[in-house]
Amino acid sequence: METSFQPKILAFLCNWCAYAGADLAGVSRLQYPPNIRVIRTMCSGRVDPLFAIRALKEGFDGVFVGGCHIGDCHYQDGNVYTLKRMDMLARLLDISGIGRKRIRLVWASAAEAQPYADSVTDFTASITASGPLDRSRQTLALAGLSRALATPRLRWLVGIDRQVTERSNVYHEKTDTAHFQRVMQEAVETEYHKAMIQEIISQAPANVRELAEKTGLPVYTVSLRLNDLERNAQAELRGHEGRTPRFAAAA
Amino acid sequence: MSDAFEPTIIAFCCKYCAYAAADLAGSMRLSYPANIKISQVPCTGRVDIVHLLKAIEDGADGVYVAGCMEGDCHFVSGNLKALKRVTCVKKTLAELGMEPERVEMFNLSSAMGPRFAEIAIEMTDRIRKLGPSPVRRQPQPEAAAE
Amino acid sequence: MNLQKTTEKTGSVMVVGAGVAGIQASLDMANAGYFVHLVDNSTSVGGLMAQLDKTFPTNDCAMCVISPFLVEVGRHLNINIISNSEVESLEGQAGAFHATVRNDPRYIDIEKCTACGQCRQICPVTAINEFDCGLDLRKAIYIKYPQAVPLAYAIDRSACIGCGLCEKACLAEAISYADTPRRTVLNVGAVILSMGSSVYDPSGLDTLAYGRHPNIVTSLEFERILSASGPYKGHLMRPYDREIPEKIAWLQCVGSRDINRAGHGYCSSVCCMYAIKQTMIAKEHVSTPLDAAVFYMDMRTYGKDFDKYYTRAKDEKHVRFIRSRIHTIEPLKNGDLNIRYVLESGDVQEETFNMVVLSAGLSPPPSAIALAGRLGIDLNAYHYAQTADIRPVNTSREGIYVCGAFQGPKDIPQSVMEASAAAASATETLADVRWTQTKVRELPAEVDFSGQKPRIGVFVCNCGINIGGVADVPAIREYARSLPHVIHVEDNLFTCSQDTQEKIKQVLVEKGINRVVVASCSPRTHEPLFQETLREAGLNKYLFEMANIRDQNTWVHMASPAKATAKAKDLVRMAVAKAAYIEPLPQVMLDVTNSVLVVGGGVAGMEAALGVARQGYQAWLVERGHQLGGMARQLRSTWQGEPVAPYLSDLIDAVHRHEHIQIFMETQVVHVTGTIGNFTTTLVTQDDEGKEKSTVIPHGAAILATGGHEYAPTEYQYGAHPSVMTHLEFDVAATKQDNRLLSAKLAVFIQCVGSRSAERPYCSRVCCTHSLKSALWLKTINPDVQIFILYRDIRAYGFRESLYQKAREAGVQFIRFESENPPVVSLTPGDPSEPNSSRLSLTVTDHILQRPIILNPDLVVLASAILPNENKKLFEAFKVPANADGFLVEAHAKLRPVDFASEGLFLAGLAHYPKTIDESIAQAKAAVSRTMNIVSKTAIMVGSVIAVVNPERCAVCLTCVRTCPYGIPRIDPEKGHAVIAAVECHGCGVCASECPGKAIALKHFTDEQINAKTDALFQAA
Amino acid sequence: MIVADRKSLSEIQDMVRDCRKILLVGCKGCVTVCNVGGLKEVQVLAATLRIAAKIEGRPLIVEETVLERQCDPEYVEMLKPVVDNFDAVVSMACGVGPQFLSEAYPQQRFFPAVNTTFFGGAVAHGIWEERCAGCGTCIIHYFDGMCPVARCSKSLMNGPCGGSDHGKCEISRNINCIWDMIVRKKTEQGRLNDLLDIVPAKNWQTARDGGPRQSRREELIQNG
Repeated sequence: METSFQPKILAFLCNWCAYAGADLAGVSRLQYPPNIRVIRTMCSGRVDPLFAIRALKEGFDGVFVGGCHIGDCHYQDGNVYTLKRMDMLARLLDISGIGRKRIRLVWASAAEAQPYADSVTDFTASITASGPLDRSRQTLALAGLSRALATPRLRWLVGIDRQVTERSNVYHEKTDTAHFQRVMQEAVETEYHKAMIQEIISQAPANVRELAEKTGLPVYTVSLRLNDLERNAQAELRGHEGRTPRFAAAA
Repeated sequence: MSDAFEPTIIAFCCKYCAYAAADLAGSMRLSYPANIKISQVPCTGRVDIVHLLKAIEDGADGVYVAGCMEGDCHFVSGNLKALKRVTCVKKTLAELGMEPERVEMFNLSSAMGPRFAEIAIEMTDRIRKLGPSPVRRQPQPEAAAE
Repeated sequence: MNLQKTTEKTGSVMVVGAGVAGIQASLDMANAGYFVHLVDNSTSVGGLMAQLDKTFPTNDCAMCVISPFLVEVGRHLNINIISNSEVESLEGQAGAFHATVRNDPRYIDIEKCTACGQCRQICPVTAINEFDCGLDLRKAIYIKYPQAVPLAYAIDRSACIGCGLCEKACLAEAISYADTPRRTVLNVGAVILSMGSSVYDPSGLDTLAYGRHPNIVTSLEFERILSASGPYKGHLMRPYDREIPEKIAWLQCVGSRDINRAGHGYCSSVCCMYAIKQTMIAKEHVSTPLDAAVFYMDMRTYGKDFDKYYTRAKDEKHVRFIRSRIHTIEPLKNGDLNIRYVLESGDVQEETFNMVVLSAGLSPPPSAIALAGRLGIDLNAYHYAQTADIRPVNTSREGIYVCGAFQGPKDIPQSVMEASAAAASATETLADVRWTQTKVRELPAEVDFSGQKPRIGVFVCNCGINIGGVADVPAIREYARSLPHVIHVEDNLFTCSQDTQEKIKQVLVEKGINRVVVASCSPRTHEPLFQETLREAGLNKYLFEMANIRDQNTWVHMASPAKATAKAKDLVRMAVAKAAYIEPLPQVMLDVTNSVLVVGGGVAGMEAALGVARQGYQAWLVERGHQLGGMARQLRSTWQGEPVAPYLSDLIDAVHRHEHIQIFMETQVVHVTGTIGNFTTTLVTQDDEGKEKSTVIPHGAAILATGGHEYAPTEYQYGAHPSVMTHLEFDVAATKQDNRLLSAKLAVFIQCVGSRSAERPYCSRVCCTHSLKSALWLKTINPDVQIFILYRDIRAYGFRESLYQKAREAGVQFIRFESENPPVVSLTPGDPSEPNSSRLSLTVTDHILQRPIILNPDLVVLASAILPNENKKLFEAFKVPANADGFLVEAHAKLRPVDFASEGLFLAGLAHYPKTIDESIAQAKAAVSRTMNIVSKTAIMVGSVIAVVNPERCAVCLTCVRTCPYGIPRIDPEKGHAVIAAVECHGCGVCASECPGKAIALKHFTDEQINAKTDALFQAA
Repeated sequence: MIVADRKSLSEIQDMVRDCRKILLVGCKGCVTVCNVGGLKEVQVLAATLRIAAKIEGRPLIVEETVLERQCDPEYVEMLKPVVDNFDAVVSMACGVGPQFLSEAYPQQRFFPAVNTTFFGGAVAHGIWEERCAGCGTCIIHYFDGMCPVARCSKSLMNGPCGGSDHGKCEISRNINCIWDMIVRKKTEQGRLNDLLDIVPAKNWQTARDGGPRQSRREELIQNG
């Protein structure tokens, strides 16, 4: 089995640390599996979680992100934002059932050739063990993830995290981390659920039970999320089948 | 759809219910066709047969009166009188060979924002199907224009 | 605010709790010369009523009836709404209290916020929407509901993460994160508590499974589901899967009449009626058939027109009413709910429903209980404010009054009545400082533009990005410039902001603008504000017209900016066209006669007269009989056991002694003329020799308290046997320690004698309570007496339920009978030689045994109906309507329960509907409060949007006389044309539209003006 | 009051079909009171005619005015400055109106827009009933204030015919048998015997049957 499956892994490496580390690994002739393909970014902070979902959609089985150690970022704290974003992405992947194991974030300095090579080896082994990503069964999940990750709400929340929890919120105090995490978790869940529902109803109107079946969500959760969509004019009641209302994307 | 006929419809709405419902439709960010233009009246009882005919004469493709629910008129019974007048104008339109459905009476409460939008959609659809008012359809001779 | 503490009496008052009762109390006092601080711990006023979809028994839309009140209270110069605030302490004494109020931060400047909602759209944090009872979510920045007053957002600090996004979105710069709690000391002369009720949370009742399944909802949740502005936009769906339910069950008495599980021994008074309402409205909401079943113990439809409503639901709408006790609710997999219940007969039944509504009872809000503790007022066993029946709105602390559901569970009209009563009571001792704290707006004289051509200024609003972000505002502005008579145009970021208002004022004066058009939001919310600006610039406020290009344009055509721009131009063109025809409408001052005529010398009439007199105004009290006291003369005690006789004699004494009261005994009203503020009434008094003397009384208002009487039964051997008596006769006998009562071994009370019949299809409201009270009294004087109460439903509403409970504990036996199968009382002849020796025998079918029971009572007490007194001529003289049962008809069943539709006339007591003595007193005091809105003023302003007659065109055809819904127009025989009293006209315009000679114009909505708008719309470029 | 009904639209349209400019003249007298020919009805008819013309694409100007009464020459005189500006004048007064108008302006054409129906009054708003036939010799005093001439289908004066059916006239269920009412009232008042007196045959010369009528009051007639 291991021999037959050769995973495809896409890596985003920051110019100043991880990429340089990878170069050093080469110079040092360190050996690691050949499944990885690297895209160089100036900072790991440039890596939008949407890039990762796109990679998974397009045929990669795993996404590897490498940046400088915390505190060593060439752009002061770009990598801290990466950390927050990757954390959000991991939560979303868990909720979607794809699982956080499909992504990995690694800090590697320009000098850390061996740790870099080890991480790649380890990640490749892990993805190989997980097997290929079954895209045909994950179409809805991947579409939902793209939609959710594009929402201003998630993008704003992930961006503001450090400001309000570490520095100062608008009330000149620090927002309680647990509170923020609760808000974040709720946002991640509801935005993903809504994204899947939107994805379905943008194609054809559907009723609550159909939506529950397709999304795998509990019936009542679908009802609640639809409510949210309706309130924001993203979904609307469009006719009935007997006593069952159908919902469609708002015109 | 882009070349579809866009009717102009005037809606006489009472201040207490229909006009308030239209505002609520706004607060709820409901969407309805822009063909509807509202003229506010204190009570639909103020809407005279003359006002309805005036709109038709001016070329309205559709006219409707929207007041409180029956029995709930802020002024006791103005909406019932309005209904009778609308019915009378419908008869006149029929005599003129025009579709009586171009004129209508609706009742709704101030909390019925969604219903307001529904009525606007319903009326616009109805008039679209009927086509432009025959008053506008004919090239208007000079002498008739005042 | 005056922060200095004083010990002198002050003419300011404080109302705590801004639900419908608090609003009514505030308006009454502010309109009668007091400055009102209206404190509420919520972000907006409106209370529970704002959450309701419809109201019983008229099925009126709740928001429609309350929102004019919200707007009025929001804009009142003498009402200071202090939202988001708690009263922390109250020092001082009646007349000179010092209230410390903590104002919690809202983080939004109410003055600056335009409620555009931009912040809500982008806020990333959600929270439970309490207004929708958690069926829905809201954002951390929110407004309770679209019609809220103050119309401003608030930040829910407990949810907010402090990200600052809303500040970035708020172009009005209304957000202020630096907001902190503030404490203010208010000097007030009196305090009214109207904190209302919260709805019982059934989570604790395990067997009902509430909280375990989304298709089990409380009645308030269901109310939101029905509401067009609720979570499902008024489409009836069940929460779980949004299916339209086919079968819904309502479960009554959830958290009411339940000591064991809920700890609430009382009846919540409103649930039976709201459940019936919900069944009917639910059926109206769906096009498919809906089976509605109500599971109940007693159907308590005891109010005016309630029984008819119940009958309609049963007979016409086919609602099933199932007398039963609920065992359990069991949720099924598909979202349905299985109900197990026990019938009266003891049979256990099961039935499956798609949805279950729990008719949750009322309970005092914890915050209200805490406040009562801080204020040091007594609460009853159920934590409601304790009051005495003869002083129904006084709390235990002098100067603090209570009204509404915090005094006891009650419906809206009763709350509104008490609110007015509390207003009257609170201000009684402050009469000498009336008008001392109120503000008057100083305004420049109005500029006379007569003869000038229209010079129109058009102000287009961007409303942040609410308008400008969709429609092309500069294009609209430039378009306006091209319209006839327009001499000035401009657009502003926020036309309603304080600085823009100042700018507009300057421009109006500089450019000599004489008509103003504002194209912005809705006149419903903003017209008064702009009109004020006009007035401050010396323009009459009617020289104003609005184009609603936000609520009715950019908000609903967001996806089509080009169409929205075009439509905005249409709307502006229409507004400008009308503006060219609008004219100033000057208001005229009319002097007011500062006295009140009270008709009827019973408790309600005397309380009313005394109330007026204590407010410092003359009262004329007219009684057609030869003694004061009315029905109360026969009553022994109030339901709480307060003796009536001493109260009544004190009251009669006070009425006689008060210098401001003149009593006319054996006097009838024969003729009434005039209108609000100035009536003239002719009285005819019969003197001892039977000679008639007439007196002419001028008065500013009148209160009709013409009372009622007991029905004289024709059934149950009444009159044929001395031991068959009515319940009032029982009271009289009890007072006399009559032996028929003292020696009784078996007493039977029969309920609904003459009530709830085909002839009198109403419930007499007081009889159940009265029989329970009488039975308990009988038990105390003779513990061995065996008592049966034969009833149809026991209607011991509110705390009166405790009497029912005590009666059961005391061993009183209850047998229910159906109206079709009433008890039969017969006489068994006794010794023919002895009079009155015949014996009573009674047969009734027992509801549990389903078998007839024969009793041989030695006392039968008939709970006979209350009938209104016959007063046809009097009602005709005042032109006030009575319903089919003969009771007077109020202006609005919900919010104007003591007013007549004709301005200046009020009603109180049994003439309105059967009621207990505490309710009569409250209504009388309420009527006093309502009259104070008139007679406390030296003059009233009349004019504005009213109908006026052009005598030249009038053909005296009577069309206006016949079609006015209020009967205002009349033909003046001297002038030879129709006249419409400006002071009475309601301004609907029906007459103007009906007049065959076009002789009547409704000001501000003339044919010319309406047609100008229509013409303008269709002469599109 | 004289009661009238508006003619059907098509009938009025037929009269003015060849006109390009017409004047509608209402009357402030009886026809305003019975809601058929006052200013409002003038406006309604004018708008309706204009709409009809627009639908047909035909030029038509309709102007609107109301006279105090159309049955007095002085008021009719007020049309003088404008009357010749029109192709025709449509009167919304009773039948008297167009005639006074055409007598005053022989050069102009006048059309009636209403059908004059009877002398009567409003029994309720919107419902008018006939009460008087204008027979010229009033005999109501025999019948306690009820006129069999106007209100009996057959104008019988000595009791009902066989068509009186439970208080209704056989002509229509909507018509009360006036004789039934007369008998009831006489019975209630205990004066049924009055009806034993035969009412003699009526002199119909004073009615229309005697030819067109004129009423003269010598003391009012101006000599000068």
